[in-house]
Amino acid sequence: MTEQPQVAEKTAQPPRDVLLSCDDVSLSFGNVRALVDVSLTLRPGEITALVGDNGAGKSTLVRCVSGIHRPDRGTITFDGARTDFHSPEDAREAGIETVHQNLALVEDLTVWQNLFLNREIVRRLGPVGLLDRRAMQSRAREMVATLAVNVPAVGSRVRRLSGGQRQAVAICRAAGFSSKLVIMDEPTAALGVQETARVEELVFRLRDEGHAVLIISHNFAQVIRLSQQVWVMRAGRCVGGRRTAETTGEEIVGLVTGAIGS
Amino acid sequence: MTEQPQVAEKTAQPPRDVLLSCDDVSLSFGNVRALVDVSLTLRPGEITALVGDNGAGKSTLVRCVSGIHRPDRGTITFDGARTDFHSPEDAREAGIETVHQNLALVEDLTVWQNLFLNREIVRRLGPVGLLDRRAMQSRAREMVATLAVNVPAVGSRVRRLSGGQRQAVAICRAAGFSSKLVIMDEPTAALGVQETARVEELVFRLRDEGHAVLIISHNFAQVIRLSQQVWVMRAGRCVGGRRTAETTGEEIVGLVTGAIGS
Amino acid sequence: GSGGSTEAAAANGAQAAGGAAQNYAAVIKGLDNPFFQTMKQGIDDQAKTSGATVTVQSANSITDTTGQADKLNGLAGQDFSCYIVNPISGTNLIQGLAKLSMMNKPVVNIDSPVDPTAAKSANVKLATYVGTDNREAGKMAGQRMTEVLPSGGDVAAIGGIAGDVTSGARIEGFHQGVGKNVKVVQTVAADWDRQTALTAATNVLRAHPNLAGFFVANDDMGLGVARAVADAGKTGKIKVISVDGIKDALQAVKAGTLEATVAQYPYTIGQMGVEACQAATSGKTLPASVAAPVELVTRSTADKALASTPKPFGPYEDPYKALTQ
Amino acid sequence: MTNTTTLRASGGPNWSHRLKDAGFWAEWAALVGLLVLVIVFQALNPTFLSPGNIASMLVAAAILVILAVGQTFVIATAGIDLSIASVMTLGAVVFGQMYQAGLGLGVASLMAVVSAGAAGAVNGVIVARGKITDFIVTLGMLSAASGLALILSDGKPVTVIDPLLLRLSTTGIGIFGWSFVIAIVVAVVAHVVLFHTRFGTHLLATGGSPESATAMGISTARIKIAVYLISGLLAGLGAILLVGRIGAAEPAANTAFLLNSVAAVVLGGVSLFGGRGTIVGPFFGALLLIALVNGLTLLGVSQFYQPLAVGIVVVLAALLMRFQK
Amino acid sequence: MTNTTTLRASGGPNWSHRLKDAGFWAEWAALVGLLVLVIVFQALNPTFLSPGNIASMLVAAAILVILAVGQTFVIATAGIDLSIASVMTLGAVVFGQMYQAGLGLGVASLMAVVSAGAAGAVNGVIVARGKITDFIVTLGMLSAASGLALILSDGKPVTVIDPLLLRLSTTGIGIFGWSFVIAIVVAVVAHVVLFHTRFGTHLLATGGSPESATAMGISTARIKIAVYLISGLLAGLGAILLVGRIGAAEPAANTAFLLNSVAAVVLGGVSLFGGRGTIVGPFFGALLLIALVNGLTLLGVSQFYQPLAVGIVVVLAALLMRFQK
Ligand SMILES: Nc1ncnc2c1ncn2[C@@H]1O[C@H](COP(=O)(O)OP(=O)(O)OP(=O)(O)O)[C@@H](O)[C@H]1O
Ligand SMILES: Nc1ncnc2c1ncn2[C@@H]1O[C@H](COP(=O)(O)OP(=O)(O)OP(=O)(O)O)[C@@H](O)[C@H]1O
Ligand SMILES: O[C@@H]1[C@H](O)[C@H](O)CO[C@H]1O
Ligand SMILES: [Mg+2]
Ligand SMILES: [Mg+2]
Repeated sequence: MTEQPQVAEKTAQPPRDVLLSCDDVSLSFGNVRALVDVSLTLRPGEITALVGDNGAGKSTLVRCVSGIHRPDRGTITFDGARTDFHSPEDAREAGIETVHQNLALVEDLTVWQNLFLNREIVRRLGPVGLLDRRAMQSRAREMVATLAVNVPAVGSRVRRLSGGQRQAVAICRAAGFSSKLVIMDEPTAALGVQETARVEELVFRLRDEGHAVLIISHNFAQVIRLSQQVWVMRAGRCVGGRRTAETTGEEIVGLVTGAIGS
Repeated sequence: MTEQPQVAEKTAQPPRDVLLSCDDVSLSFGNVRALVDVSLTLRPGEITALVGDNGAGKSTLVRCVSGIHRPDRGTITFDGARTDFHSPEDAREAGIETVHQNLALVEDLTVWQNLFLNREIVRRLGPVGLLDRRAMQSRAREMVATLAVNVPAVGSRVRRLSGGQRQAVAICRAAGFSSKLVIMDEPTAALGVQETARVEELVFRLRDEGHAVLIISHNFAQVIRLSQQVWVMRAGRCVGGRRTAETTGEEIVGLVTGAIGS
Repeated sequence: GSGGSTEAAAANGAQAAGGAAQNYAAVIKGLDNPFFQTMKQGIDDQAKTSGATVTVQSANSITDTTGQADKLNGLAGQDFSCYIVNPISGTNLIQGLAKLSMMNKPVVNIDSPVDPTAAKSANVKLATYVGTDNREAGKMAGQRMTEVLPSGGDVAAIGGIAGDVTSGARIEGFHQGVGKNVKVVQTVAADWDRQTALTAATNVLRAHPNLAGFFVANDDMGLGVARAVADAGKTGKIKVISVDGIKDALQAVKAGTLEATVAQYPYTIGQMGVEACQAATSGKTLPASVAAPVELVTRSTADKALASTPKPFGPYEDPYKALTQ
Repeated sequence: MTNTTTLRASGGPNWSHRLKDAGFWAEWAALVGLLVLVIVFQALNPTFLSPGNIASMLVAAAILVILAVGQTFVIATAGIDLSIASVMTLGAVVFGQMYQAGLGLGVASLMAVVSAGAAGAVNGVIVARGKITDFIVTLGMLSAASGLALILSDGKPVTVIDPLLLRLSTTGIGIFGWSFVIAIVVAVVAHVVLFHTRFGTHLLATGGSPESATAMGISTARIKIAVYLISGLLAGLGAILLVGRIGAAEPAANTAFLLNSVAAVVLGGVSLFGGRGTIVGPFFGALLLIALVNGLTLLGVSQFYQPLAVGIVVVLAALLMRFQK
Repeated sequence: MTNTTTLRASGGPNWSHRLKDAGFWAEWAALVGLLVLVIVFQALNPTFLSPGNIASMLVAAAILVILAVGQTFVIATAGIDLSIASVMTLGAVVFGQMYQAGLGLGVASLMAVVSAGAAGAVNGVIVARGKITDFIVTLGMLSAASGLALILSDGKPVTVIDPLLLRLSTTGIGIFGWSFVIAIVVAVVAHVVLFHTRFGTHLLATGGSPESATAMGISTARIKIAVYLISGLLAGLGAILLVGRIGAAEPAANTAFLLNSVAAVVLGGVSLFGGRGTIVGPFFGALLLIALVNGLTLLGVSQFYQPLAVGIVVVLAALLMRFQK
């Protein structure tokens, strides 16, 4: 947070260049101060990375932005408007799609049902809307094929999938719907080499199509490869931000571990 | 599988040098042939790596070895004896501890209860054995502190932990009890840089203490760093094995993707 | 003619002479209540003496209105020559009964009456009804209560399941039977269950420490109430009167823990039901309605009642007997 | 309807694979159980499959099928509606009061459905907004609805003899009584809603993983309210059929319907832990329970042995669901 | 006992943190609800807290507490024992038959516990080995056990007047009747087993995540069998107290005990989805349910309004559990 002014200099641009901004966001669970005055910003059309140790508060921050938690204090501004998401539905409406770390898949539904959850394709028959199962299944097949190597049948229940297959489904879901911001919480953690490469391609494609992407990763090589901006969290605080072009893996490790003080 | 003879040459050693050997292990789930004639061996006192794409069958193989699934066909020999584990209990009795990919933690129990699950410390009061909660709690605190950076309270329920914190708990559990073989299914996937380094130290320590370790990882740098032997799976088959010293990251990638044929 | 059913054996010959062995079906109420066990016993015994076979089915519980209807429907499809029904409510068996009437099968209604308006509009024809007037039974209990509490006092009523018709009729009758000095201060529902009645009575005793008596809608609950009174150390001081006349209650009356029970003789009702079937199948014209015996059993008559249980100790009218001869 | 379901299971018409699929067996286990039962009963008593007996079984099953469908919606969200039977009682009593007041069949039916739906909505709102366990809320409603029924009716049944209602419960098309036809329509609509609408998918997601459903922007609270509303409305529909069937609106509890509705759902292969559901399963589960009692009655299994037999057969039928694992 | 529980929750004696902890409130919500109820009732009717009334409430609560403890063990494994009340009935009937046969109190008690335990073990074995849903297995046992009870007793109650048994149910230490003392002992032992033995931890793990428990080498089948056995044995103990309380062994259904036992557990903050459990919660949950009926009767709330009041209060009490979220 003390880092904030320093970064603000670099990112001090007309507000239309800021898609998301968190200001002094705090959240505690009982005694655990998961977020302490976190401030950061995120530009449209860029890939932003968020890094930090286990338990640093990254997922908690993401959950605040995507409407699952409401911060105790602080404000979140998205696309020029101050937001007060009361539910994930609000966030999705506003244009934020999220791949959560715990995946948020419904184990007992099939792959295609999960992919289209709350985004179902419907054929209208007068007042009633009936699911267009066929359309969803075939689109689902296409979506999954772009990411997975051992492609699971879109009709099989998620419960049966391998760790990486689930991850691929969750990523497909977030990427498959037009949104302003796609958040991915450790999307490639469970992925193999080929699948990771495909996800990285996908992330680039999303950016090229004009989406902003926020990616959480423990893989600093990946962070350097993908992102334009890195934010670092430590023990609930945002301890720094760098333009990726102006930093190195070592500096980021230093910020994460606290070797480079804040 | 066709690779098998070739590998067998390299590993053809007196049986006391083989701790675990799988021979033609196969398992199908309905139409999905998850394992097809998988054969591989594992030496005591060594770190063995198992790699392969998502859905290649790695976790399924591990679940066979640790008694969760029973193979449709094939034999598993452990410590000189042919095994036929009917339950994970049998495997744990035989000396196999496993960190499963889905973690196998009980969300509603506390960290210390999970660490000592089915290995509880008990004070005998005549015929009844009462839990020694205090002893377990203090030992749990020590165990967790060795791995985690943002150490969670051992009295908090696992449900509340961050992704990496859970992973650390699962690893502590498997490492904390004397066993002949410790299997870790993607142990560092959710871990931060510092935590990953600590787990790697732990893996080395386990080996130095004479345990065999089987580690599944998508991080080939890590595989090369840690292991003495690598096995590669592709689409349910074991398509090759190499002494780590005699191979490179590129060769392994080739085997995984199928660029280097089997 | 009138007389004890000891003479029933005589009917045997008459029936045998009447033709082929008869095959009847009976549908009675819940099977977890001894009252209906005794009723079944009466049916079975009379069937044996008369050489008929009777298939007896009963509802799962005293509230199982539709289950009972299902059972009647199941039996209605089969070839029985006469049906005996003891409906849980006035109307729950109407559909099955309408079907039987359409097939011109004689139906004998015992214990609880079929609602007459419902029967009429569904074209249900009943060969006869035999049972006791529950309001009348309650009234007898009320009169007895007034006798044993000459200087009056507060009493409470313990009913079956709230809303149950039989229970309602008995309690209503009790209200009519008691004199001016006796005041019903509280009515609670105890679900026809002894344990629940015990708890309810214990609670009522706390609320009304000067309570002088309990009227209880059946004997099973009555025994529970008697136990509550005994636990409070007030046996004899607080008068408990219940309805049914099951054996354990007669013994309790003898022992003095129950003041009295209004005995309704389900055994005899069952017997008379079978007799009515015999008469009906042999083409006799039956009386529209026959009152089954009801007797107030007090300490002085307890021995007699016990000696003849499950049959009445006094004389009673049985017009069917004559018709079967 | 049945075809669509199987196609759903894995998206292709490959029958040999289908037969190896566990989910398939779970869904059809109740039907298999029913068939086994039918074969056994028919072998032991040929009246079992007579048109008349089939017809009366189907009519007897109608109310249970409708309640089981309502219960399925609730259970698929990992809830349970313990109040379903007493809400039906409430609906019946409201019907009775309206009818007695001369408001006619239409208004009475409407009010029965509205009042039962309201009770269901109250359940839903308390569960969803108050965040109280389903079990406790609906247990409270079980009690409250029967209390309301008693208060409204003053504990007394109202005889309802309406020609139209009588036709509804006694006539039909061939062996399909009108009430069973209504039950079929309800089941078909429910199947479409569950598997072919967004609402149905969101319902299953809510049951399977409320956190995930919430994270995907589904309002689980709204889904919860909707399923309890549906359950209440169907209980109201059941109430109309019940009044038609027993010819009266009674405040007495219909406890048997509660356990049977849940049993039908569970026998139909629907997990009490939510997230999975079928309509076909509970439909046949309900028929199985009705056929069981009917068959045992036809066979003349003694009343004391019936509960034992029911218990054993229910467990044996469930053994067929082992395939689910 | 109570102290240990709270210490358990987060491993330290820090009370201010404790009070902010949701789990703490879930566990003690039933006690808070009970206290509120006591204050209200006492304000409205001072007899409520008279020693005599407290004593009779506690005695009335004893059986429910014991059943609720058994039910807690089952529910903590994500199961449910629907047969608990009818297994108690079976135990009571076995007791009655043995006692009537002159085998004495000791043998009769032993056989009651053994037979109920056997029924529980059968539940457990079928659930664990047959892999059938708990709900269906215990629903089957509900039916089968009451059938057995009817067959064994021939549907008739057996009066049991035993001096020792009478003392057990009517005397005690101060306001604590012996049966309540037994219930307390059961609760304390259960608490120790649940929180201070390996079995208890394995039980919670089995309920919370059967896959994880299995992966850790816990035999979930053995745990399941054990909890149903415990539930059966406690139902047997309850049977002895029941016979002592009403002075008879009856084949009555005791349905109220079933729903109340589950309600006590859920009001006590235990989730029906398993994995969490307390004994303190269900203990106070049972007391709350008993106090509620007692208080309403003391206040003279009419029988028709009682169910409504019970329903509302149960939901209000549960509102206290909102803190659980
Ligand atoms: N619901 C909750 N209740 C209590 N504590 C929580 C809860 N959610 C998170 N925490 C705590 O907040 C802290 C931050 O957790 P968070 O999941 O945000 O970490 P993270 O940075 O995403 O870590 P990881 O890299 O391991 O995923 C952790 O100490 C965690 O235990
Ligand atoms: N219980 C199951 N039922 C059906 N299919 C299964 C089951 N378990 C695994 N599979 C299938 O078997 C294949 C192998 O799965 P497995 O989990 O072993 O892969 P993996 O190599 O561990 O992959 P990852 O790296 O993604 O964890 C996958 O296609 C998966 O969908
Ligand atoms: O007459 C019977 C008995 O009294 C029984 O105890 C309850 O139901 C009534 O119909
Ligand atoms: Mg995280
Ligand atoms: Mg895996």
